[in-house]
Amino acid sequence: MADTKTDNKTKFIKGYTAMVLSRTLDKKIVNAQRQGRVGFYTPTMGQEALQIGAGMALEDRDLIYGYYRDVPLMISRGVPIETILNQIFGNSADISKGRQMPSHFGVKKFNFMSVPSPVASNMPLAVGAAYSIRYKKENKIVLSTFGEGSTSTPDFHASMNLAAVFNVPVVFLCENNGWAISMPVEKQTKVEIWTKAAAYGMRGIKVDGNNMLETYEVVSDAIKRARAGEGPTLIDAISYRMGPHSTSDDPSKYRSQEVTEGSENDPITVTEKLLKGMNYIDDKFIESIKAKTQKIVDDKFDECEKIPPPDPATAFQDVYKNMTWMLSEEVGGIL
Amino acid sequence: MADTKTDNKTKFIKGYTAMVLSRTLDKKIVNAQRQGRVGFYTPTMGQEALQIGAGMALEDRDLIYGYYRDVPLMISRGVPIETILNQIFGNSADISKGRQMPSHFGVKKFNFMSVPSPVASNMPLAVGAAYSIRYKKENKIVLSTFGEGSTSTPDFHASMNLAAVFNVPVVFLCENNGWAISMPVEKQTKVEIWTKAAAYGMRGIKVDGNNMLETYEVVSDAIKRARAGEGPTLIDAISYRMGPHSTSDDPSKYRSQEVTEGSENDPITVTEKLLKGMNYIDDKFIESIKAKTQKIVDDKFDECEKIPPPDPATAFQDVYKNMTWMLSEEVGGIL
Amino acid sequence: MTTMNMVQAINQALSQGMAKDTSIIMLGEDIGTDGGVFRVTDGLLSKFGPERVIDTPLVELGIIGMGIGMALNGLRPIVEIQFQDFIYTAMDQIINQMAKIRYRSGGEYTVPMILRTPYGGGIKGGLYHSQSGESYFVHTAGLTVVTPSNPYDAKGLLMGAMKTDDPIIFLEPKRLYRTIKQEVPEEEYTVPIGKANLVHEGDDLSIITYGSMVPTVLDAISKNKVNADVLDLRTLLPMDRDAIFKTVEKTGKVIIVHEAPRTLGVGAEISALIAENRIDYLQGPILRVTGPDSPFPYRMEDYYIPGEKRIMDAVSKLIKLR
Amino acid sequence: MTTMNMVQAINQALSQGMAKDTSIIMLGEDIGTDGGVFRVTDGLLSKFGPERVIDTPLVELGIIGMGIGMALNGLRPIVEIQFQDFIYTAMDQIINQMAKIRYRSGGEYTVPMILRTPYGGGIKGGLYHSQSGESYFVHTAGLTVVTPSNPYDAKGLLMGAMKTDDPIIFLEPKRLYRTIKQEVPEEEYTVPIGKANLVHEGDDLSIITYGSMVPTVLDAISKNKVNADVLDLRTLLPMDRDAIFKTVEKTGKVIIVHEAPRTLGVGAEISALIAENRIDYLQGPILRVTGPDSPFPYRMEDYYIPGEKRIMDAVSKLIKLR
Ligand SMILES: Cc1ncc(C[n+]2csc(CCOP(=O)(O)OP(=O)(O)O)c2C)c(N)n1
Ligand SMILES: Cc1ncc(C[n+]2csc(CCOP(=O)(O)OP(=O)(O)O)c2C)c(N)n1
Ligand SMILES: [Mg+2]
Ligand SMILES: [Mg+2]
Repeated sequence: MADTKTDNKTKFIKGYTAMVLSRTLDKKIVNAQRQGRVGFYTPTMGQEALQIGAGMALEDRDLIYGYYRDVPLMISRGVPIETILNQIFGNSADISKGRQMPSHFGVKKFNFMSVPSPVASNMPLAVGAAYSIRYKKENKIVLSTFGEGSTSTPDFHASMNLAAVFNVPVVFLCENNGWAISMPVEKQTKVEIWTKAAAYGMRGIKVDGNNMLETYEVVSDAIKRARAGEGPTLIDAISYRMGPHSTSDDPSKYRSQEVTEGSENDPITVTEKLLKGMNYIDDKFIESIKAKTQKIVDDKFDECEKIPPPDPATAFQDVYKNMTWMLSEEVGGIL
Repeated sequence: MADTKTDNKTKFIKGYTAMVLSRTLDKKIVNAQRQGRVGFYTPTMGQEALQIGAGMALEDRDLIYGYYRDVPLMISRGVPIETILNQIFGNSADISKGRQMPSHFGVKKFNFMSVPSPVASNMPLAVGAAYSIRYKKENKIVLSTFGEGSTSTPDFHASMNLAAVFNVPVVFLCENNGWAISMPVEKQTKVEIWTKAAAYGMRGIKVDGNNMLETYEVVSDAIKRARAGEGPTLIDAISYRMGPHSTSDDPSKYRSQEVTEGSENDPITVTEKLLKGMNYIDDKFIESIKAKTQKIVDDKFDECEKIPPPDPATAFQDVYKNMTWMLSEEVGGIL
Repeated sequence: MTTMNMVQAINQALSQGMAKDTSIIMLGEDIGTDGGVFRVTDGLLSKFGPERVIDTPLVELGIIGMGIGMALNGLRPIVEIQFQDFIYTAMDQIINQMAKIRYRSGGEYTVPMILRTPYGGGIKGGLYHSQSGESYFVHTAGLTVVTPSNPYDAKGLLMGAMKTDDPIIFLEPKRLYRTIKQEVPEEEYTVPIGKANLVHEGDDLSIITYGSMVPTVLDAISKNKVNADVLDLRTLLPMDRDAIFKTVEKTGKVIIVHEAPRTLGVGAEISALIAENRIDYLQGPILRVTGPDSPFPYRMEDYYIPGEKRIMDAVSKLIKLR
Repeated sequence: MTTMNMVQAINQALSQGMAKDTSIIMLGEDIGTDGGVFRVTDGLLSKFGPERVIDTPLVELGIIGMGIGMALNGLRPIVEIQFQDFIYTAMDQIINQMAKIRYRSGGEYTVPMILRTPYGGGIKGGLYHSQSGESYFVHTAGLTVVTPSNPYDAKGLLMGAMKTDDPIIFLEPKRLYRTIKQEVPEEEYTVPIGKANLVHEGDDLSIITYGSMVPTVLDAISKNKVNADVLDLRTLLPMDRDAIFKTVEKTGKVIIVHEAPRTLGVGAEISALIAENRIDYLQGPILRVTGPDSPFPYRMEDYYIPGEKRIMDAVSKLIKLR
């Protein structure tokens, strides 16, 4: 018991630290974008607790099929912030070689599948990966994330039904931040997202996504079931998109801000209160971790910003294993 | 009361007569296909009660967005069997000018929208038509039909959610015949079809699709609600595909026949028993109507078979309102 | 006359069209309250109300399918797809439904609708916010494919499209949304669909292009004093064959410029039409200056989109001949 | 050597491939118990079991998406789409996922998978069971597009595809499934992807074709004693440019034959490649004999599919020159 308690303490403090890092990085990137130092970004502010809660429940070997708003999840998995920043800059150190728009990450080493823009289109892939896990008798599960707006898509429907029919080890985590750009969830669909699971004979469950601990519990349970061959779960993690949809978006056109930084529904506030209540952290710790983190983020940002762009020639590689004659010829005319 | 009873008697006998006509025509076409006189067909045997029950609940002005297995529905609507047969032959009297494969009907005069092959693809159109009905303040509803296998498609999901969100006057009739070619419904999805409605905040209801009267009641109720602005309903009408999927299919490869003609689950047997029980019909009537119908079908079939094919030039019209120069040129080289 | 950019011109066309014809109705993601992610539909919701300017759930095939159903029942829907890159989720509705209903119903049912969508690179959108997928539509009989290269054409072509009885794919070169300002008449007018526009005249060679590449081509030839015909196709399906042949007959030297990948890009069809019908007039190879056969990169987008250097390389090659 | 039709040859390739490589796994509608609607997968379920021969629910985008996910995690899935006409429901998965994952992940993730599907007319299938949609794929960088014209090639190309590390669209000309029987080796062999096949030699002109049209072209020229090179492309993306140029250099007269609609059909790209690179060798126009720019009709399919008359009209036109 004592051990579990110590374990939990370490784990939750680590989670909180990851939240602070996520938030600090998020604000840094958003500010840098306003200064023209970054091209584009989809802020994650407000979704830290649910992503990190979920991340804590995963094993390193598990596969993630995420979406464009998953920086905290990556951080909780241990992806270095340089990796994230290099993608944001699309510089020559970027794993995806400067090809993808910022926020479209992919880090195979951390089993974080490359993110596409068409929403929910990673979901059917997650189901296939989960099928192959079982086929190959690997002890892994797949976590697939997406927004609540994405539940309206073809890919959501296909994936839910296929995952249920084939009973594969996948956990669907709906990051329900209440908005799909300007569309509130109430206009997206008439029901609560978690209730949609029943239409596929799948377990569906709602969780307070502002509560890292609760999310951790619920995701852990779903993962345990998936690992035991008991099939997929849809988790509806309720949170709020505190930022704009993206740095190109102006939310004042369509909503009034309901959760602001530091307010009682800010997941960071919630977590601080929880962990303070458990006597895991105190104000001094909070202050020092925030200051330390800010310094790290500032430094890393400057470092990564200085990395030169990729060699233009690399922009046209990896279309196939071997470059086609057409592309060689075309690239010859370009470079 | 007496009036309703007489009304019902007339209506139900008409329904039964339509069932006999459907069945007779169905068998005629299937046999003719075996003799090489027809190119292709999707038999409707087993789905007469539910289609005709639904057809009886509609007003002529209502719109139907159906699928390729809806001959009984067309018959119940009063579409002449010549119209059906001419489509089957793709002859010069065919409304769709010999362009569509048999079973892909379309008769604007009877508000029966032209049927595409990609399953469920008519459903989003039905939702749009229903929206436009409300927008134009027309007193109509839309009936959209599809098989239970089609509930796995993107189009089903899109249509269910949009219809619910916009609360439009559409009734979705799932003709649940238990099979999607070789795929039994149990392997198509883990739940009963009608329960899927809840995932969209829509009313869902199951009905014995072998019972014309019950189907009539249930569809009538759904239509009444739709007409009153109370929104869409998903009806799961349970029946059995007594024939092969199509004349190209050999069901013995994947199933044993569970309902045969004249057996107690044959909807015609069911209806005869019901109407006999109500003293609406008797054996003599049954015998005579069957004989009469056979004669009509045989005659009409021979008549329509004799109608010459369309003028080849017509095969390339109606791509646009005005033929493009490319097509004129191409057709010039063909004819 | 007012000076307008393309966003304003399209907005005005929509506004005037809807004011006049109540059968015109709009659907799309974020087109209402938000006014569209590119602000093209700004203000329309308040003018025409939520029954006519419909914010939809996130499902392209559903909203295109709904549009088709509306068109079948007497309306003239205009559907906005947020980025052309996302349209593939609705491809079956476009190819198998929208494009084929008139035909398959023997002409009984028709689909007068417009599908508007921004396309092309130049906004640092990477793989999924930069595609030029016009070929997928141009290969699809039953569709009409239109793309303006300036505000005047944008308004005029769109007003023309609103009066057309067949489905139209209206491709908006997003890079030009705000870069060109032009005098645009306040009153209604139409630019005919199916007719190309000779935007520059010259004798030495012909450059055939459209949409986003037109200003690039015009800049390149004016900067380098190239004496060229520049043909802006405006409609990609059906193409204005006569205008193409006329300039080929005149100059005998052809360069085709587009941003989409080369293999089976629209340039392939232009080239094939010429090689099939006007080969005797040619004084050199038909050159294509296009996007490469690869996805669209984020950081290196200026290498992807054809620019002055590549256009001038092709010009030099042809000028040198004879 | 055994005499086989194309269905048997493909079945044998699948069976041999799966026996050797347990990472090969199949998914599709009705491919298991039923053995596929064209019986191509007959017997594979009983040989390899339901874990490897998977009967799926009715959702093309889902099964293609699942295939991609399997490929990402080390398998080599083969997905069957019942008719090519229905593939558009999965177009986003094909264009935006399957074709772009290697690229967008910087080469970290790859998608070794095969998407098999029957295409083309000739079975009285009307609008939705007859389409030749190869252009949609050939325009999509990242895909490899293959189509055999005979049982020998079908087996060899498929065995080659099973060893390829990028996604392959394997188009099976359904009209030829059972019409041609041929000696096919029992043992494994591969036909190289990316290489065309000169199936007939002659000096007067070149006919470039592929898939379903190859036998029609061969019949027409043999019946009419035409002294032509006939090039069977076999791979449509990337095309065998060298083979195309070689025959053009030899004869100077080119006819392209395919069943897909003309506008932006594969013929457009062939023609454009020639007009761009070998125009000096041409002794006449590059002619295209193709399906018309319309949907595919049921009753009149023989008018749609190019036949002897139209091929010979083009031949006569070119032969007359000089
Ligand atoms: C298929 C598709 N259609 C449209 C878009 C444009 N788009 C990007 S994000 C977004 C809203 C997504 O909302 P949600 O799924 O709730 O995720 P969130 O952004 O709120 O995290 C839209 C419409 C897209 N990326 N993909
Ligand atoms: C999108 C699509 N995929 C595949 C097919 C091939 N196909 C035709 S009917 C059918 C089964 C449909 O089953 P269901 O919806 O239950 O209708 P039923 O035929 O049983 O009446 C399939 C797979 C198709 N027509 N459309
Ligand atoms: Mg959201
Ligand atoms: Mg069924």
